Amino acid sequence: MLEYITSYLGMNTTPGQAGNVFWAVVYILVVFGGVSVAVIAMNWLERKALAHFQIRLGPMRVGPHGLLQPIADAVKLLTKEDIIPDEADHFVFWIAPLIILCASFTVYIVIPFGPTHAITDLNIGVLFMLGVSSLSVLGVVMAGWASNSHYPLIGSLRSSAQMISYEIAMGMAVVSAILMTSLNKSGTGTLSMIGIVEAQQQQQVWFLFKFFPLGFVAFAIFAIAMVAETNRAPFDLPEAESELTAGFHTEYSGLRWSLFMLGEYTAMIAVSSIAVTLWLGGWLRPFPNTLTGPTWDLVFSLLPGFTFLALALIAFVGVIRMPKHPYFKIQTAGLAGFAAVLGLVGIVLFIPPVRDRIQDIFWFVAKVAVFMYLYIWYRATFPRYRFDQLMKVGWKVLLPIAIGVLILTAILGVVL
Amino acid sequence: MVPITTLHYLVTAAALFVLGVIGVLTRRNVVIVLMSIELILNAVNLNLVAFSRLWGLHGQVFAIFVITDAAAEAAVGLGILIAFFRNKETINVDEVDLLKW
Amino acid sequence: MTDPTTYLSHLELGEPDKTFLDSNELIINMGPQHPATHGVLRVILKLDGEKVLGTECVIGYLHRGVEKIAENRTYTMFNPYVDRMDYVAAVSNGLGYCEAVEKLLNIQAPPRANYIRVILTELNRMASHQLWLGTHALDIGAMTPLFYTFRDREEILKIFEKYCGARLTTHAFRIGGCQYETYEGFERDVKKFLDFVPPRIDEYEELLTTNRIWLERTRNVGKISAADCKALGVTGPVLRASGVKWDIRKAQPYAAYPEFQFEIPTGANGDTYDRYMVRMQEMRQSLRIIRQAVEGIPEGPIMAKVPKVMKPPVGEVYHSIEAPKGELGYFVVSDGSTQPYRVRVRPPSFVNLQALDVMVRGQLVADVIAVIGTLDIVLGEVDR
Amino acid sequence: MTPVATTFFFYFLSGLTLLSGILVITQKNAVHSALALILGLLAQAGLYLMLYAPFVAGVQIILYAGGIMVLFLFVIMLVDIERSQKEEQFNKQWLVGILSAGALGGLFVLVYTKGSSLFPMTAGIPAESNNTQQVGELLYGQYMFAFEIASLLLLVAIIGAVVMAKKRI
Repeated sequence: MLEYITSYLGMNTTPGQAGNVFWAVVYILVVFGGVSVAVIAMNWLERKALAHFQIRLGPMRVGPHGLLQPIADAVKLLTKEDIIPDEADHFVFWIAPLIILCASFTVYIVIPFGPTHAITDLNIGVLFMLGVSSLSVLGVVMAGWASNSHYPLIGSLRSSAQMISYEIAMGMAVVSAILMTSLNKSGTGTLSMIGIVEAQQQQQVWFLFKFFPLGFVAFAIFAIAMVAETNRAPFDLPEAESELTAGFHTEYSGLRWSLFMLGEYTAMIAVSSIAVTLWLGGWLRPFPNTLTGPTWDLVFSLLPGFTFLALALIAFVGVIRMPKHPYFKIQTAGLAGFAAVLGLVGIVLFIPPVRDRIQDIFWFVAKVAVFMYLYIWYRATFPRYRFDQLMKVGWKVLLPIAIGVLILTAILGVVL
Repeated sequence: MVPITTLHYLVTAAALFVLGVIGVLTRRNVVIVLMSIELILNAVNLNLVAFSRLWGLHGQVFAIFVITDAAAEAAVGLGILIAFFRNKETINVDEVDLLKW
Repeated sequence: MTDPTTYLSHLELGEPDKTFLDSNELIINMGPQHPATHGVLRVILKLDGEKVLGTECVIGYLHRGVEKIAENRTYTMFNPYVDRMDYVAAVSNGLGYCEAVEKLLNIQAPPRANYIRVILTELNRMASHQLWLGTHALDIGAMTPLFYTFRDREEILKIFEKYCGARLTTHAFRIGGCQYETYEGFERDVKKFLDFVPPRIDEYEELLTTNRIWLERTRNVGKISAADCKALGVTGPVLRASGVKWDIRKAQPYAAYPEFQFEIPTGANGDTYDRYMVRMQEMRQSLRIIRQAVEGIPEGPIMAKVPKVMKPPVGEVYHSIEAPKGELGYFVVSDGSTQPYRVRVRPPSFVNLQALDVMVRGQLVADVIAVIGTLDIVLGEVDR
Repeated sequence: MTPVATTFFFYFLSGLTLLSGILVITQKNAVHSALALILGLLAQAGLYLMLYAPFVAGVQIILYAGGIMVLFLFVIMLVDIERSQKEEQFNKQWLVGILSAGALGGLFVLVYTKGSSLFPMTAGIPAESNNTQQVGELLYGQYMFAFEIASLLLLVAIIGAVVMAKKRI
């Protein structure tokens, strides 16, 4: 048994490919926990960042700087009464949020956080991700239908049309990236997520910059389509608050509603991970060509630690700026403790063996975090599209450009 | 334990096919009839893929063609259904007995 | 338990169709509990998919009988009630009522009072437009302008609070002038506000004016022609955005307006974007008026000679002013007693709301929201 | 990647497929039928994976579960379910239908038992790692013409669906 567990450590592959069930389960649990924590953190960050965009403070009461607010929210949502409308289709109403949640979490099976840090590596990885993430539309449609109410129904009709439309442009953009993986000596590409990143490593270029500006255009199309896929502003028509009260989840409350939110944020992180893997070199560190040599390697490997130390410093400044009133004693202590934990993590990340292992994950997460910030930024800046305009953008702008990019990429791939 | 052979898949596919046929023959709701046709197509696909394990990948290619065909069929079928519903306000197959409306 | 539908049966509500293929229409109730109907407006929408076939406004959820109350109050006592109609532009309401009664009494407010009135009214126009901009943008999906506008509106409310103690329902004016002399530092506060707000207006415009999505959401949405506007009696920025240069401050000047120079911004297309632009320019024009007023404010009394017991001669008067939302008219009939015989208010929101059906027919649900926002209605004023 | 617990997963997935098939044809509500069908399609994708056909499995999920079934749900929502649910669900030929389908099933069993010697039951496992590539080569090589015909078919279907669903032509 112990042998079975330790045997994997020597293998240089993912637990799924090694067929090691124990480590696969461990990875699944870690990814599940990590994503859940990320969602909670994202919740807090979104509220704080959005608040600062809008010259207000955001949550400040629960914990220092509202750090415990997501937990308080979760407790509130869990203890709320779970209302199912009488006229609703109970079974479908019950299962719809679960479908969204499952679809969003299943995607993480193939996301490579590092060369071996993935649950498994399917050789249809990209296809699998697109397919599974497209299943969440079923949950949206069912939630809207099962509520047996007009606003949710309109919301779900909108979202099904929207998600299907943008999936096509998204798929075309993805295909042009996959085409780029085949530009090597053997001329064979790959659909595997790890293979795609390795292809970028081999070709010494992130696909974002490949055939500039073709790669960039494909990436931009994907970046727009993925916002539409996840129903976020400015494409948040299915849940447009000012038009359809809350769209497809109008009738939901408490725990079920929170499942929708969890699913939405999980899906956001998932599609961002696809974008990072396909165009931004996944776990690869930036500037591998220009800033080479052992010195730069060392500098880049120290960055994760420094990032955490910087975060700890910010938290520490927060401690100093806390009001000195005795009322804030516990909060100040809590924030100081948080700063200490961050600092400790930073110091741990300086230890050489940890440093080398964690580097890949750090770069991946950092790139995904940029996308998360973009999501918040969009939400603070843009008004909402109207339904027909949304369709126009999807079908008449994004799709033709995506097909054009695909054709040009193919031609350039053959010529060069 | 009996090892899983191709025959197992074939039997599953046959059962699925029969279920689809029953659905087509007995249901009155057009949408469910169309779904039963999807079941039949899926049974065929399962057969094709199961055989592709024996005789090369041609079966899988055919399965993809069948899926394409299913998509086309669903689009046109549902289009007809909508047009029909608009005129007759019903989706009952038994009432689809006119060649024009 | 009684079946709730039995209560409804005598109302003869037709059973709404449950399907919404294009042969059948979908009827949805927008409001009175809806985040984008600015209070308690209820709009019954007849939809074909998402296309609006017709609308029906149901109003009266906020009816308090303001006009009836007037008949049982003296002229002075009724003055605070008018603030409760258009509660985001309470100062304008008070100005209209005071001037109407002054006309009836045949007295003139002294020039200093008129200047103060203009300053406060224009400040209130700014506040009203800022509130409109924030909520309108929020309806269309842009969250951020709301907080920017509320931040700046706060400064105006602070001036009001310092002047008369109230922020929203100010009751700033009295019949015959103003009750309060300006406080110490009033002019400095106003001048500070004048200096600080233009860059803030630029900030709003930066977020919206050239934003592609904003343009697409507002251009050619809720179009209304000048002829339709006139036929429906629509006034204010909505009328001016359709290209009609009509502003009561110029056409029938009141208070101290003849002494100031300002432009009347107009639009050309009469769509939501033009209305947005007209209001943005009006904010700048308001600032211009305030600057002229605060620099040229004369010394002197702030109250005309007004009898303690107000008994206007028998007669009737109609006086209208340019409120932020359009023509606000007061029709006051006196029977010679201390209480008005009848007060009739011509609220701009109520009249402008009539145009909703014309503006949204044939457009999409999302446009209904945009148009309700762009009409800038306040339900307190619509229902009175 | 070698499959784990093949026997268990085969019975689990094929059981799920058949169960969903039964639900599809027996459920009163068309939405429930569609849900059952989605479940069945996903289970079948799992069977394809076990048959070393990952590409077909992926296409099955994307096209069938994510595309066609959404179309079905869309249409079910558009048409009046409330009333059709109250109507008789099965037509009068249900006995004949089941009998003939049973006869068909019997025929299948007969064919499989008689003809099982015609093909080997266990076969060499095709390399999974480049399955997608091989399918692609076949599609764009040997079956190029069929592929183009299929695309034409889709075009025709698009036009047909638009014309059908349009209000006034």
